Amino acid sequence: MRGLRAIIARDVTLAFRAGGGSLPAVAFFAVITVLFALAAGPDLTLMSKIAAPIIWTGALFATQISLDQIYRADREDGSLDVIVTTSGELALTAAAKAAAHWLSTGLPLILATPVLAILLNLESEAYLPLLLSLLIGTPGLSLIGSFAAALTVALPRANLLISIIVSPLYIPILIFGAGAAAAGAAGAPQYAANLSLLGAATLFTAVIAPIASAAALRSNMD
Amino acid sequence: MKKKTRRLYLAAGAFVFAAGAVALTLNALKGSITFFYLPSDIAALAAKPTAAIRLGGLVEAGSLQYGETEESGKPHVAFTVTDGETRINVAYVGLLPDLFREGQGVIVQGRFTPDGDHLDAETVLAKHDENYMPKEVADALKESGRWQETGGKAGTGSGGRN
Amino acid sequence: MPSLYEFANPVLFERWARPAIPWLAGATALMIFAGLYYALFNSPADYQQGDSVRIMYVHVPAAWMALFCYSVIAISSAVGFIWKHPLADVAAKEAAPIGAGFTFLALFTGSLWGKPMWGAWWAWDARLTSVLILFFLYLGYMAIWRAFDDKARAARLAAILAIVGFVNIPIIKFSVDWWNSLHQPASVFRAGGPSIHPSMLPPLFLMAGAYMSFFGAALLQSMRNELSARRQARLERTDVKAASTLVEQ
Amino acid sequence: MDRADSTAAARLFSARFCAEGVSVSRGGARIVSNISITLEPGDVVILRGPNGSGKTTLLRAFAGLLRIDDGAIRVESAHGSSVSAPVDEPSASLIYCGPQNAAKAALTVDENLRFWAALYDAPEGALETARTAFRLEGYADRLAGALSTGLFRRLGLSRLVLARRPIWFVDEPTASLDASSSETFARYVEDHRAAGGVAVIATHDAFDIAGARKLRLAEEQAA
Repeated sequence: MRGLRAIIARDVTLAFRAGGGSLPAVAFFAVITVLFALAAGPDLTLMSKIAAPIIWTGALFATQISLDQIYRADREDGSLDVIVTTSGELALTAAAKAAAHWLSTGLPLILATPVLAILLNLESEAYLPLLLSLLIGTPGLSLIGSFAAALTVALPRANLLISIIVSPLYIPILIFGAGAAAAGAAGAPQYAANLSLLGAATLFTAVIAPIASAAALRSNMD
Repeated sequence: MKKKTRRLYLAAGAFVFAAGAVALTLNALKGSITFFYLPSDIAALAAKPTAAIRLGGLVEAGSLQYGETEESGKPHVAFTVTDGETRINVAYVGLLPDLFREGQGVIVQGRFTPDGDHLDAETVLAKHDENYMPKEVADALKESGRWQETGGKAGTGSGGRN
Repeated sequence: MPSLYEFANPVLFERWARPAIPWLAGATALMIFAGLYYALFNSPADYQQGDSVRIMYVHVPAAWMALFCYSVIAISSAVGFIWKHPLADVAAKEAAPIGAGFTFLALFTGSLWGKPMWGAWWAWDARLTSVLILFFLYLGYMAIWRAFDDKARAARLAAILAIVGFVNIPIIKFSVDWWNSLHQPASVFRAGGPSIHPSMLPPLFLMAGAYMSFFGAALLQSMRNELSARRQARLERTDVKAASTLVEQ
Repeated sequence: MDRADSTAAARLFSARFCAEGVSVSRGGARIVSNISITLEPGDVVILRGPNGSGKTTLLRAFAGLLRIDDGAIRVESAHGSSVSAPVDEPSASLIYCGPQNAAKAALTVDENLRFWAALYDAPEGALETARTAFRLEGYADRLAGALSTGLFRRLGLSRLVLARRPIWFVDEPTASLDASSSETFARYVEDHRAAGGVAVIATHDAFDIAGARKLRLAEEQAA
């Protein structure tokens, strides 16, 4: 437990230091959202309709840009060796790394969402469903992303490969997340069902991804 | 902690998570996360939705009416979508897909008029059922009176409404 | 000793794969001609869809194969990962492009059928979306194989991805039953027997048989190519150096 | 310098390391083959061999970081002369210090030490011991990235004292150390061994420990 806590604390600290991944992720999120808004044009009604999907895709891309650093930085400076040899259960360590990634990118994105939502003219009754869907869904994104990072840790440049790997695995979370946000805003009966499926996807990922990450890390040690 | 005990705890934890995922999925399948609403789903709502929705059901036999045709060649059409319990009127401007038939499944996308009187469709998609048969067989079935069993449940028999 | 991994099994494989390929290829040709003849000329038009139903004979078996090929990959991957069987790794690797081809064919012909029938080239419903995900999974799987020079490592990593992605298969199969979908429910493999008229089944099964034997022939041939390429690469290796061992000084 | 304390720490338990017929491949090529060695408590090995002979591969395989093709690796806990069963998790009794220092440039010296202390589950007192052992006291709040190469290496090596594991695998420890730091390191290896510890040190330097076994990795001769 002590080791897992230390890994999370260290990764979060590093993410917020100079050269860390948090600020770029939030900045990228903001830039994507604003560019989308500019491309969609000045129609405010249209904007408020597509605000939630824009924010969901923006969050998805923003969590992606820092993925390849999750394990590669540790591998390059040798600390992955320490982490692997001292972890009693590598799957738990992988879960801790994913948790740290979520705390340092997913959570800041959620905190930035209300501000960006104002820019996109999101209707007031849509805020809660959107934030709730992000809160339930983004941990799943970090888990899947850290699995892709573990698969590609031995490659020098893996960002493109990571996006090819994660995009199909992200789709269910994107569909249910954006679906829940839209249904919640409209007060439609699909809200609860979409949230349930989103939660199921994240829980299921929380079982599979750490085990798969551990297997991938072991295969990637050299 | 011994390796074996730790593994046991881990397996138990994973099982709890997986069971939670299954429970949530079953819970979701009870409700609807559907590609479309049925007319009865709409009737069950407190108010007609204002956002664009998808409505699915059967085109009621004898309900299809053609209005005037616009200069662009697009006809005005009106028909009724039913699931056997509730009926909803739909208005559409444009060409209907090949599979559009009275008594067959259809999915329309659009929004309700402000008075909630009918749905203004933007797109009309014809839904095919799982039955494939030659025309002669279909005719024969119709003549022998066994037709309703197979063809009648077309639109609603899409499986999702268990 | 390391040669055991590369050679021993492939020798046996070569012995039965080589003679099997012409037979499978012949069967493919035969069934494709018969199937297309039935599909285009000797089967009735559908009571609703008219002649567009003929697209189905290409589309439906392709969709079956898309799922079947992925299952082959996932099962071979599990065998390769657990028992480290080299042929299983090669089979998984070589099944991927074929499966991706069938998946693309299913998506493409489905789109051709959807435009006149549903009124749209594409709809974002559960069945269509999950097959599209499957197509992307194939691409990711193939990308992993390409990314690593070390074949043994690529095999392990690709296997992990294939097994994780296998979750998608039951979702695809049951998506049309679980969710109200634009796509029609299962017509052939369903409880209560097929809901397709018997006169439409011969071309459907002939095409499915043709695809299946094509898959067999193509898989065996590309496995042979891969194995011989690996053998060649091994012979041409210039950095071969004896292993080290410990000596007391 | 608080040598007595570190000796006591290392004496917590001692262990025997056994490798039998270990072979390791990388990228499809066999690197080391049929390695058998038993290290009793108090054994120190200086491992030499030309570049590419597989020193790093062997140490990483011993440390459990590489999959081995054949053979077996065992760690047995030893109390004095009594032999006991292999330990449940070998990795809990050993530490591997590679050529990299496993330290984060964006963290301070102390933050790095505390991170390792948590991972190796070292008590609070071990931190102080490690700091004094490798003369890092004055740099606690300095970012590790701002340290000189030699100091950075000392930070990396301080893991050995911090982790208090009976079996050490150290790869090129002295490559960037000055003479006095090398000597300090050698003294700590001697302390470790006096306390019943085991160490395998791979090096190209003239570095030596009195009484250490000297082994060499050389190309296998066709028998």
